Amino acid sequence: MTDTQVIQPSTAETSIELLSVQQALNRALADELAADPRVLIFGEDVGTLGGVFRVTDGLQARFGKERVFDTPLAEAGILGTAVGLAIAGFKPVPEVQFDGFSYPAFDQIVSQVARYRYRSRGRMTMPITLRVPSYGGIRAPELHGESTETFWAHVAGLKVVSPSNAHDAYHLLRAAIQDPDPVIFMEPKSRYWQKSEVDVANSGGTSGAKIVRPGKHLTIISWGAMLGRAVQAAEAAAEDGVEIEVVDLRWLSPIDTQTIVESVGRTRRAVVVHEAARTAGLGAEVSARITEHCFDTLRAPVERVTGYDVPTPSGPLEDEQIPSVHRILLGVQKVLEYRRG
Amino acid sequence: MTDTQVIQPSTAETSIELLSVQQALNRALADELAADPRVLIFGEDVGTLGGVFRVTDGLQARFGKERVFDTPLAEAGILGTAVGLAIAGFKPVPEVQFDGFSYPAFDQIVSQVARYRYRSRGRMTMPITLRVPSYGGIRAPELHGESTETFWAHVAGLKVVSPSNAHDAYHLLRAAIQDPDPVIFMEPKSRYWQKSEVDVANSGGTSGAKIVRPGKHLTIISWGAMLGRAVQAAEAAAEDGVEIEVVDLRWLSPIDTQTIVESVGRTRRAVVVHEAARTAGLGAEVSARITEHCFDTLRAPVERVTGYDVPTPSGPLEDEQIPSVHRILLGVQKVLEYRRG
Amino acid sequence: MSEPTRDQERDLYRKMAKARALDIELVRWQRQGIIPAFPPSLGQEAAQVGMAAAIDQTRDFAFPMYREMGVALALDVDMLGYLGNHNGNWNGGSHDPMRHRFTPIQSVVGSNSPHAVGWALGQKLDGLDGVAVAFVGDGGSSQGDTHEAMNFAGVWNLPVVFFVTNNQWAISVPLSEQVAGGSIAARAAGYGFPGVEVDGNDVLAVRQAGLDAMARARRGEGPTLIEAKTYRRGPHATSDDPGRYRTLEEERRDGGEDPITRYRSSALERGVIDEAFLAEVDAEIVPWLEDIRTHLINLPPRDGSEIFENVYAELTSDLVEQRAAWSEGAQA
Amino acid sequence: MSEPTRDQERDLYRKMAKARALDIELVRWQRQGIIPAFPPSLGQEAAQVGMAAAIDQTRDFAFPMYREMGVALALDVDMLGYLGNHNGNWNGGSHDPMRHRFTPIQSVVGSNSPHAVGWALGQKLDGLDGVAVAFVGDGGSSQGDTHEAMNFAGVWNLPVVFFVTNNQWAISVPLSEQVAGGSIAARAAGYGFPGVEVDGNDVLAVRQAGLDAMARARRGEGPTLIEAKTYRRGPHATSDDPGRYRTLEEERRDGGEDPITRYRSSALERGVIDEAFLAEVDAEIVPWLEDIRTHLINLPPRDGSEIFENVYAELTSDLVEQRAAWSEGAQA
Ligand SMILES: Cc1ncc(C[n+]2csc(CCOP(=O)(O)OP(=O)(O)O)c2C)c(N)n1
Ligand SMILES: Cc1ncc(C[n+]2csc(CCOP(=O)(O)OP(=O)(O)O)c2C)c(N)n1
Ligand SMILES: [Mg+2]
Ligand SMILES: [Mg+2]
Repeated sequence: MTDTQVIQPSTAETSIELLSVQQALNRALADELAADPRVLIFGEDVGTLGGVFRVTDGLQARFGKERVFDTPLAEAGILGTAVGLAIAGFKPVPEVQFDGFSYPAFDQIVSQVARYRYRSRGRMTMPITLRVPSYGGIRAPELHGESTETFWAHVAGLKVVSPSNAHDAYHLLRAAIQDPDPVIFMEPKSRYWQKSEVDVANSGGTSGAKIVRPGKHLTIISWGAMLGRAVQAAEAAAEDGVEIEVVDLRWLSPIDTQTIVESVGRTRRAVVVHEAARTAGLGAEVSARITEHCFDTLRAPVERVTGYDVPTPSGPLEDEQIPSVHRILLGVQKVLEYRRG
Repeated sequence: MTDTQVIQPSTAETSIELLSVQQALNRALADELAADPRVLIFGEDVGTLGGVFRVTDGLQARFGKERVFDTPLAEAGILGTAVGLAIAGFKPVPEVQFDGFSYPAFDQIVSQVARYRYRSRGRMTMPITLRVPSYGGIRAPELHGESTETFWAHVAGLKVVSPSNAHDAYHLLRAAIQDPDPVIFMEPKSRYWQKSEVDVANSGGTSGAKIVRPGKHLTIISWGAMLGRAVQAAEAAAEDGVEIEVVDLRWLSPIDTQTIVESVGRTRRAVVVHEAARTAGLGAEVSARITEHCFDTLRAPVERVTGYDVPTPSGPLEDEQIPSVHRILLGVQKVLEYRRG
Repeated sequence: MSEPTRDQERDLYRKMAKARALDIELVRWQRQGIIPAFPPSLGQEAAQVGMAAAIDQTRDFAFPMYREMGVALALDVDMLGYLGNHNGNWNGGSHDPMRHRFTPIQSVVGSNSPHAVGWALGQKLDGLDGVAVAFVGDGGSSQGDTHEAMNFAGVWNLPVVFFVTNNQWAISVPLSEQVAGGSIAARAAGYGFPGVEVDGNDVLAVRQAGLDAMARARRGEGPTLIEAKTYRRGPHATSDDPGRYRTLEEERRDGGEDPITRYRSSALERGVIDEAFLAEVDAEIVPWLEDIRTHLINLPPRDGSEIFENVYAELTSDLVEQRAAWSEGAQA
Repeated sequence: MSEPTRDQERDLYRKMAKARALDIELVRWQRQGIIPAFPPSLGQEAAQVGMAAAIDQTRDFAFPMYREMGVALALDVDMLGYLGNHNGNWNGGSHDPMRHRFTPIQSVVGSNSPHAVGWALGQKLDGLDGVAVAFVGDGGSSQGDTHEAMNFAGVWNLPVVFFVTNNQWAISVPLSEQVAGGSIAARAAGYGFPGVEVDGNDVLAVRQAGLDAMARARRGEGPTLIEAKTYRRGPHATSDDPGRYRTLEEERRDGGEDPITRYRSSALERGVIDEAFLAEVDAEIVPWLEDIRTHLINLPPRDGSEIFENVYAELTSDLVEQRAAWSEGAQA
């Protein structure tokens, strides 16, 4: 449903490279700017500075101040500008500097970006990709470590995607920019500097979820920065002979129910892992969907390993909030040990 | 957890009166203004006009322009003003005119109102009650019929409450204003003119959920404007000998898991009904909680009867989105007919 | 100064008269249950038709709020489509906003100005000479979005005209409780661009202020804020009862002279129009209104399945499922 | 004019010198890994200490952003508590904001001004004469919240001083790309209250502008916007690399004379301070810094269970459960 043909990047000689998530995102932006003259990048400090995380590094120098530019400090203004540019036929790729600063733009995102296609009966489309450095993990101050996915996933008209590694960072960002609908692109900021192999020429598919590790005893569903910990938990469990399948959800809206349900249909047990607060977190939706589809096969209730219902703590206290490998394993254990009463 | 002593209103002679929801709310505001000199009411058109739904009718005349006043047209400013007033020791009761106009204030609500107690380590508290005329049902224009509960329920630090009838409208509003924490008070605007009995002297308890109709075959959980339809569905089912228990959730955050779980523990089947979009709606949370607690006893997966994942339609098309009694009954039937495969 | 020709003046009059007649009819139709609600423009015709006359639909783009019926009419926007907003047929109206260069009606006060700014930036980037016109109310001037938009427009020196209809009221809140300092035009200086106050009940003055601002923007000299001072003579919307917050006497005192009567006298006096022309306009209006009425009444209700369309470019699999469930549930 | 006494002048100097010394130390401590990050106030000492001198903590209330270390210091805010924000001990700082009349540090640019407005409204309603001081940056002036706050303050004629520290930069974005029209002070006229531009590197001038604005507000004459023009001589924060967006030469050119050197010369010349006093201040600073350093290093880490406290007045039953789960999970 979110499948998109990714244009072959002109730079690909040898197709596999070792890139950090930040480099992969930067490359994706550069390749999109090069491929489509209507793509524009803007936001606070994305121009001369290249972004506080250097994701837009060098892009202004290469593509000029008309394609990559700084804005005044006003997130609603940035998103509203994106709406106007979309009406004028551009493909805006705005950035908000940190997750928490999407909140001042909430109205423009929810009431305008998400609805303009609907309101105009398809005549004014919003091919906007909002880049949001997301999640905790860098012990930043308040509102610099928010997991905002629930807010967007609940809003019809928006798509939401979040890569967990450099390869997906590259391909999902390109897919998001090429998508005719508005996409909230949640970047796992704690993974920006983590390198892994990127095959720029072959996306391997950008739609839906991806099984990143096969297993037969239990399925963990996670995304973004938490995916890595889910895999670590699976590796630890493997030492005890427990084979966990790990699903990288990737698209948080629309959710690829089919992949999840097929996996849990096989493993009969599921744990969903996210950083966001538990109540009304996206884990609840994943849990509800699994139960709706796999009620008969499930051997235990879907377990949610999530952040607690507290404001995202900052500094070292952040570590208490973000699910650790240990907490994921406790959740796994609980599900494995579950016996009908 | 949300229990609060309601001060006996001075006006109660005979204690039971027939009031509309709008009258009950108006009475609650008047009684709180009278009982506590620190209570202030403000927002767009709440003063001279008495609110577009007349909920604040007559209050400015009675309590003066210093206690009940109009603001300029700026929701972030209104909520930010509430924060400052709370710091100055007031109990602000701001209004946003319609649900969708809470979005421009999203940042102030989520980043400020919800977190000031936490940020200040309990030294600056936010006894703010934000009144939000909510939900659809009046075929209003776009953004005048939003069901915003997921957004607030996901935010730690906020409480969320929504009455379904005049009696609760009176007592829950008073409880919200007296609550030391910020409360989002979601008023069922389509029920404003619906009259029912209000016992102003006896709340019957303002904390948690309430079983409004006992039954043994299935539990429907709902709230706000949808509660009435849930009851209608239960009445219709009763004609076929199906006894449905209806739980009015009332407090959407924190959720009264105990009442829900006890009920479903008995009935073994559950349907959750809300107007909001399905994905990441509060129904997912209710469904996940029920499954977590009642996995063994549940005879069918929890069914969600909700709005579709589309922008809330306006005008007559709204009727397509809001769960009808018929749709609720289809959900009930699905659950009753469910057989393990 | 670009003096209007006689034909242009006649056109201004015709459009004001039609806007007035339709406005009055719409309120009547609301009372008759033909449409559920309507926000009248009564008294704002000079401001609306005057500004519309400055817009060149071959290149400019209008970003209205919800009380710009006279602008839509003057810009020849498909009125049945436009009124679809008010009769509940389609929120925002079902006119083609790209063809008419007039966006769907906006219901979030303040949120349209940043859109105008973005569109104007697009013009600049594309080397085109279109100008964006954002319609703002006195109430709308209080919103943060309006400020952000004006600041962006100033920093980037964009071709935007912020046309502020100061009709003295935002529902029940008067200007004095809305606008600090009392002048919205005065805000422009703080952003480094001109703020022009114009008598919003003088159609020629509005048109001239509009033309000047549009020309300035087209020359690349940046934004202008026009504050057209007028008066909301009717209720905020058909559901509103102004008697709760202002007296009839105040309305008479503050409303001033009717902008249409005023223009008619002046145009008659100057010989631009005559009684024959007035009779011709009157004769034209009657069947035109009847035509709109008939079409409005006969507008078929939309099929419920339309709620699933245009949420995304393609139906998601969730929506495919939900549409199927809807069609089951719709058999009530 | 209220000429400062000799003691007051000495106090201004002492505070600027201490703010400078602490600021430099904090950057050093960040390099040493004692604190994770810090946004230096280098060069903004005159603006910060000057304005603080106008605040009467028995009745006023300060609403800072995150770069007001010198204000906190000058207002005798518990510095260890304040710095708790920057060493990751507690976001916002763990000083008592009610006792010090200085809110927790704010990390959402623009959101503090409406709080100042609300508090000021409270003063007016209570018949008190306190004044709220909102600290705003040049970047912060672009935010919608700042506009809404100024408009509210103007409409209600509230005792608020908007103290705008125009340090020419918002991270990498210079004033010319941030502030349409170039003057933030000029915005005030649009709200009908005075906008005062002051040399933010002249501590006496800032103090005087502050005193005037506070007195005016206290007399019930309403808000003032003060734009203190200064320069962010350091990086945005310790993680920032200004070399990516401005040259050292530009920094030298635009930074102007160091506000502390400048004040020292003038005060020496006027005989307000002498070398003995300077030596005394220097001597005072060394152990004071050492004391802060020792305490900062020895600050015990917070117990993880604190994340559950103060979310609500009382723990909800969900949080009781979650805290129990946390304490199980914490045994990693
Ligand atoms: C963000 C937002 N808040 C509140 C409303 C409710 N509302 C609709 S119109 C209106 C008054 C608008 O006044 P003004 O901008 O002066 O325009 P006018 O109605 O006078 O044309 C209000 C408060 C809204 N539509 N949007
Ligand atoms: C709403 C919001 N958007 C973005 C940021 C990220 N950010 C932090 S400081 C800053 C620049 C602020 O500039 P200014 O207001 O001039 O204050 P200064 O840093 O110069 O003291 C930005 C963009 C933020 N904290 N809040
Ligand atoms: Mg108005
Ligand atoms: Mg600055």
